[in-house]
Amino acid sequence: MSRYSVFSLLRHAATGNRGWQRAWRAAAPKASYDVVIVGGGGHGLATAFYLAESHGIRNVAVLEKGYIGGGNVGRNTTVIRSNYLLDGNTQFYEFSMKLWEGMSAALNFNVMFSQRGQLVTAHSADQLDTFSHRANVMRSNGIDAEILDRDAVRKLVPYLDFSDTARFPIHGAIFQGRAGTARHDAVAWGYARAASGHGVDIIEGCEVTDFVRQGDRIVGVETTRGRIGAGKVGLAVAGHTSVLAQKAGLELPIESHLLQAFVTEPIKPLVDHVVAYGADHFYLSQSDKGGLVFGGNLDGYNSYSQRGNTGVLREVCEAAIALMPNISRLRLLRHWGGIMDMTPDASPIISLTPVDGLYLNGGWCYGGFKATPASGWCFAEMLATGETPALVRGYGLGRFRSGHMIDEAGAGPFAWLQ
Amino acid sequence: MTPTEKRLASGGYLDRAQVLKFMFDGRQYSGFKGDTLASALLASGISLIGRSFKYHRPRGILSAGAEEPNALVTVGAGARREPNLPATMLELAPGLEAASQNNWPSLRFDVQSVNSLFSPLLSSGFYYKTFMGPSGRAWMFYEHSIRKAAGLGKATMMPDPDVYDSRDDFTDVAVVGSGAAGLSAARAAAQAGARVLLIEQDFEIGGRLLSEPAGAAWLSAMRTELEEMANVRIMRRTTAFGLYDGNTLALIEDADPFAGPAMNAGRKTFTLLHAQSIVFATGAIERPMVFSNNDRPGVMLNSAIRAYVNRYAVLPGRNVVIATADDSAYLTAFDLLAHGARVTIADARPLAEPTLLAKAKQMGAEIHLATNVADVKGKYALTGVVLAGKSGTTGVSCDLVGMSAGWSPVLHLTSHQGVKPVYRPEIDAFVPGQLPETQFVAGAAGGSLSVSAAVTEGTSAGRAAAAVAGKAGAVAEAPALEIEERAGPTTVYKPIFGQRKAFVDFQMDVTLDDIQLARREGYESVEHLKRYTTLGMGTDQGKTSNINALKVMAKLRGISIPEAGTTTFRPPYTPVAVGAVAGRATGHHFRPHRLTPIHDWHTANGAQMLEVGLWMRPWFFEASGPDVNTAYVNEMRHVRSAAGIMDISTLGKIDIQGPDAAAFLDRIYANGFASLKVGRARYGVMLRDDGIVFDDGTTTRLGESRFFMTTSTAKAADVLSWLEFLLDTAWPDLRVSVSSVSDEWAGISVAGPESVKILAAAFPEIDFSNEALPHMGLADGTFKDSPLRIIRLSYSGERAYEIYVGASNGGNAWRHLIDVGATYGLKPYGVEALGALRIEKGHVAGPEIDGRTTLSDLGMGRMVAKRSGYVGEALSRREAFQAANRQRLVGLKCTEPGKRLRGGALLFAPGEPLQGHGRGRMTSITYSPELDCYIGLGLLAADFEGDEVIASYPMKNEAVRARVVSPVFLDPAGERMHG
Amino acid sequence: MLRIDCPCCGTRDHSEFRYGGDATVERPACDNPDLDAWYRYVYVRPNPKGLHREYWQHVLGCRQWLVVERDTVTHSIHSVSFSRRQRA
Amino acid sequence: MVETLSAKRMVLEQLPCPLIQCDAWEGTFAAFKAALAREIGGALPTQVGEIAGRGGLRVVRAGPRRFWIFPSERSATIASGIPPELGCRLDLSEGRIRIEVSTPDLRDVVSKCLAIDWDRTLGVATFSSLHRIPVMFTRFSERDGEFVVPRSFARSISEWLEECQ
Repeated sequence: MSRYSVFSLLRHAATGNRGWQRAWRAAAPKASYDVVIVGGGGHGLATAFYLAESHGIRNVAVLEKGYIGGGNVGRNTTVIRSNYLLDGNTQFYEFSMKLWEGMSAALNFNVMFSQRGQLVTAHSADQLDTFSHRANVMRSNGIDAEILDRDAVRKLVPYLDFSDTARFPIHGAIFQGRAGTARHDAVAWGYARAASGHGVDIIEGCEVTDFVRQGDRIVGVETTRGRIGAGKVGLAVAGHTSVLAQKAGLELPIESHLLQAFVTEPIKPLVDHVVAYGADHFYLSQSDKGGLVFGGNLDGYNSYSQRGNTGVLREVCEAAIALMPNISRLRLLRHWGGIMDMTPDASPIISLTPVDGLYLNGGWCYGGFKATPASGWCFAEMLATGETPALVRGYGLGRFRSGHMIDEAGAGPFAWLQ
Repeated sequence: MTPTEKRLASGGYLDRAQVLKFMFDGRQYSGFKGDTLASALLASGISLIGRSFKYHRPRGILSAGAEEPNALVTVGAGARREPNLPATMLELAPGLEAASQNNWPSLRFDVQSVNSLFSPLLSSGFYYKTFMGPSGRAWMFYEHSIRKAAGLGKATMMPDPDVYDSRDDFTDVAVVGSGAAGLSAARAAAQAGARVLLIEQDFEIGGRLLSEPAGAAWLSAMRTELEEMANVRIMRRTTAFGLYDGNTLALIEDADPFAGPAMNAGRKTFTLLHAQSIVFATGAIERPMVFSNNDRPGVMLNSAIRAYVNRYAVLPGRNVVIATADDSAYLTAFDLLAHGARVTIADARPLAEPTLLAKAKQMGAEIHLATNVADVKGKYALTGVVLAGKSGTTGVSCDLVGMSAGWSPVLHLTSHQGVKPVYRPEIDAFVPGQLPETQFVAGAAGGSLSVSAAVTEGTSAGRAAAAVAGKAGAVAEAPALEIEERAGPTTVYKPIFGQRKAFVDFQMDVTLDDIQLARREGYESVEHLKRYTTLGMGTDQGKTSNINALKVMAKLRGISIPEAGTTTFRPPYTPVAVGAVAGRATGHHFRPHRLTPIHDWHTANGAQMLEVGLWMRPWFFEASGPDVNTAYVNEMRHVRSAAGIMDISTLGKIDIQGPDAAAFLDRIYANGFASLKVGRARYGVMLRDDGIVFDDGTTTRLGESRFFMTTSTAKAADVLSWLEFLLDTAWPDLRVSVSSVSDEWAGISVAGPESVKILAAAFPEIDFSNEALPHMGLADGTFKDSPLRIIRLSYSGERAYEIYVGASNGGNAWRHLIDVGATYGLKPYGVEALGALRIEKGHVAGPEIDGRTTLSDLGMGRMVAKRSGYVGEALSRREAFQAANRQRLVGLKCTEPGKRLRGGALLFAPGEPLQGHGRGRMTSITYSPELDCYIGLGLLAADFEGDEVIASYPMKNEAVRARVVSPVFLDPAGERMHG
Repeated sequence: MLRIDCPCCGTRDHSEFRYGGDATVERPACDNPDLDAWYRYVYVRPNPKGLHREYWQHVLGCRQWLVVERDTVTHSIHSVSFSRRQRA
Repeated sequence: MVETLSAKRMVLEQLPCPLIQCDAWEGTFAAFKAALAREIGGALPTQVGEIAGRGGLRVVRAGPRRFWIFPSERSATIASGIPPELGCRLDLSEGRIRIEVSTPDLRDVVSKCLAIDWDRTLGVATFSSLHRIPVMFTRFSERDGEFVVPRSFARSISEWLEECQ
């Protein structure tokens, strides 16, 4: 794998860019692997990379039914933050943040991690108190956090609605300076390239249709490209976790729901941070290409369709104008949907399963992108050691039976309300 | 050629009587009503319109429609500035001010056009390969400049002064597109008896017929017929931009700029159109050819040249090279020749229709077969082309190049719902796949490129669409439309490799080289190609580039076009203003306001109001103090020393009746209600199925089978739906009716030692003695002509009454109490004081009932000690809920003089490092005037030892000592309220 | 919008409805103390890719809880009925 | 609110809305209907949304087992004789406001308020959502209609209607 640098860019430019090689090898499946990872999204590719990089396990295949990065890693709104309240989440997402901070260098692929800061507006004294609690937890765990009053918010983001007609006046905000965005596709490609460079086979157009068992143990997978043997199988298939788990005989506390994203036409720099609207389900940031990227609430019913509906379209546009009345003339360029594995507490599942040889990474709800490196790191450790890493001890499948939910929103066991 | 020579003396769909002056880049020009900005600029001799996204190359006008990738302008100024609008879709209107964009200092001398020199370095995805060092935050440094260079136009920073509308509409049949197919479909469906809505994105009806002089009479007759039919509505300037579930089309309509300042009309209108059936008659878009410098101003689609000549009466060039791989380009050549232009035809195919060739020759065209354009000369205006044929290359001088590489049906809408397009090799195009039974395609949108086919298919689609809506009236044959037409390629156009600066996606500056690079690096699936090169990601959504890119990739990979993939089209078809979708739900009306019956009194009497969900509630009263912190303490003191009055109308109220009402309550509340006596109230707590506390409130038994429940303000709607869910799905055998009466009753709380005197004076017919109306007792009555319900309940710990009176007399009852109570010192208080009073009594509220706490956590475990069969019981017995370190409700009292507690502080043991999540947290705090210190409620680990905590508040660098005490700070025996 | 054909109000936008999730999971009797039965009812979902029976309440209309059969891939709705008559 | 020329085209009036709700238990609907019909002296509407009127009384079927009775004035007696084993009665006369609207632009205004097919609203009580608020809309002609809305939202909805004009 040739290194990327400004010098390689210059060298190749001089020769008409004819000398560049494939970013990742186009691999054909071998008969068997030590570890087979199902799902060539961000989490699966990151897992493969860390298996090779940190654990020296290189006889690894990542099986992707379409093209890599075609699922949620390429459909999300690219926000990265570590402003979690609850024990377990706080540490996990901060660990992820630290991995983000070194990701481009580690992968030799610029994922454009831009720590431009994220703020969430507060619209009452009570809400600001709630945010202060969160900020206190963050600071006590060594994470940067600030609480801003109305004037400070106004100074930072003067284009928000500070007028008398604002329906929910801005009272203050919580701000995390290290939060930001990254180029989502680059994360998939960067992990793929680096993993491939370590010898991992990335196999696209290869759909897993069933599991191969020996006794109670899973020893491989049936695919559209034939049977592939596996010492261990790791599932990292985002919205389709239930579908695959069912083939292994597992019924999970997961529902698939639709989350939409929206992007406007590209404009010159306007929004320099990630801004979330505390009075509703809405947030936005500006991509490096210039489009404003909007996110909102779930569409609110079980869905495996990757296309959204008009209800959320209206809600998102209303909230956009409520937050920033100056973008009303800007035009939406595209909107699309991704399928979220929603869990009953909105926290993820990285877990051993009752099925020997099968490991589960799913239930990322709408928080999967920011978790990509830590998820890959921990899942790789779990696959390598067969043990649950300390950092994800709270993310076990058994927590719903025992009552150890990690419910940030307190919304309860209603996936569509989480 | 001077501008006046470019405008033809006659013809076109122009109102030459209406001369419109407009501005472009600070200079004034003029055009006619019926022009677009693009046609008016062309007529004025302007062909350089803008700069490209990445290389800042000069760009002109490629098309005459929504597919335009190049001619993007910014319209308006100040708060009305709107960037990135295609000049080809901008209806020329009085006072239009447009400007070119993405250039500095000027359109002609753009500093960043230097980027073009470095194009090998700025190849697709170059940014993924660099900007990574030296420090970890290197990208943040480079990103600043990259962001500035990217983006197209500038958005305004000012709030939009215009209004928009967002609405819903219904029809039997929606017809999208008003060309020959759409008009025929609309007519047929209407004749069959259906309600028809015809949608046209242009300001003129007619679609491509507007470029066909021979179709004018047919078009005019058809338009008149439709306009006269009562069951046909026509929406012009309206784009159907998305197809959604339930046969819903999303439309965006521009206001008619000639309608004058309409009364309060929206600048744009967003419509969700719910149709029984839909006919897609959306036509087709011509594809550009890919050759070196094919992006130069003066290179146009052949169909666009026809539109400018015939519809807009503009002759964009007099010396024209027509490059084609398609017969339809000959029609362009004929039109140009007829207007005296010199025409050279470069047909990529070895053969063309002999009759076409003969006619072209006869009219004076020079024809080169098996010949492609290899290069274009001239930067801001064309000087010539290099033609490459079998015999080598030739230079030909020209001032305009037309090109056509075939047609792409506009199938975007049909694929929004996941119907995959299908490739038809004989027309070298994708057509819509199998559509649902309620959707139809007619004409070019389905790949039938001839006008006669459009009429036939339109008519049958219209008839079928009407039938879906149950309308099957007789449909007369459509009038014949006879025009010369040539369509369809005889060979598939293939881009020729090896050409430099041959653009595939004009707007995103993606060239043949970029696609080859992507392929080399393995980004070869169509989605990877798009994401890596940004192909198709522009405001034109790649309408002219998608198919060409697919062809290039297919050829590079040596596979067929369908094997290379298709592209997913996502809504919107054309960009849609965010404000239009929001409509009137902006500013003050973002969400509705909910007002209590006493609202006007509050605002007239110095209440500082607060948004609580949708409700407006008094936060505090100015008479109590200048700011909330002073005011609430004074209001608390007043309640405890005399009496306070509070508007509690926002509480959720539910009427529950039926023979099984008591049994029902016994299940939905964790604590028992069957034993509640008629005329008495009880505090109740509901759990969710998972054993977590859901809501609390009081319920009063009005009769043997009738109860009056109150819920928290926030959960009112959720609780009612939950009760209905249980009755409808789980326990349909219970005869119980539940109804919201939240709006029925105004709620007023009067609390304090003087409260009983005030009540007695206000309602003399009611006996307020302890015997007649004890704590938790009920009294009924009437006030004026409204019902009155008085329940003796206390949230503050003082003797208190909740007075519920029919909402129509809520304001009257409040004023009556204020008047009567004046003698006893009655004063109003707000939610801040209410929250503080309850803390002194240790009552839990929202901060404690946070969706994670159980009954035991909140110190109410003994309520259910002997019960079973209530909602949430089984899962409340889970292991985690019994854990020794489970956080439970405690009272906390600040023990450091001069210091205060804060909500959201973390609790630690003294001496413990103040790190991590702590042993608990402070949920609610207040200054207690009674105790003269800060007190709070908190959740603290049950296995915490000792009676002192450190309340750490890192955000203010505070760590304050507090004593762990009972949450009931005041009057634990309850003597005051029973008193 | 999904367009849900309420059996008594006619076809309406789903924004008039409140979603209630999977309608196939069996609610244990209210006095059933079996933790496992409740765990399965509250948490475990078949989550089918395809036909899904689900609860919706026409909360801004007739307030009835309905059972809707809907395809989770195409979103097409196959049937709508009152929850109550389901049980009767 | 901006005073526009158009605002004067709309006449909007807020009026009290006496209302009695009657619910049947499951399985008792036939007997309940008979009892209620006797109480109010006439046949009941059969379809949800259908309005039956006699004298000063309008009866609307509001759900499968629910009727809404709109008397011209408050009454403690209407439908008070329904046997408790058949169903129940609830006086809701305080909680709603009737907003009568008259404007030549009614169709346009309604299209910005309700996702309801205009052609199906004439003489029918439509229970729907206006800006997320439950309302009952009935149209009497091309220009006259009424919204029955929760009292607490009446002002917000009135302003919305006026601004939609």
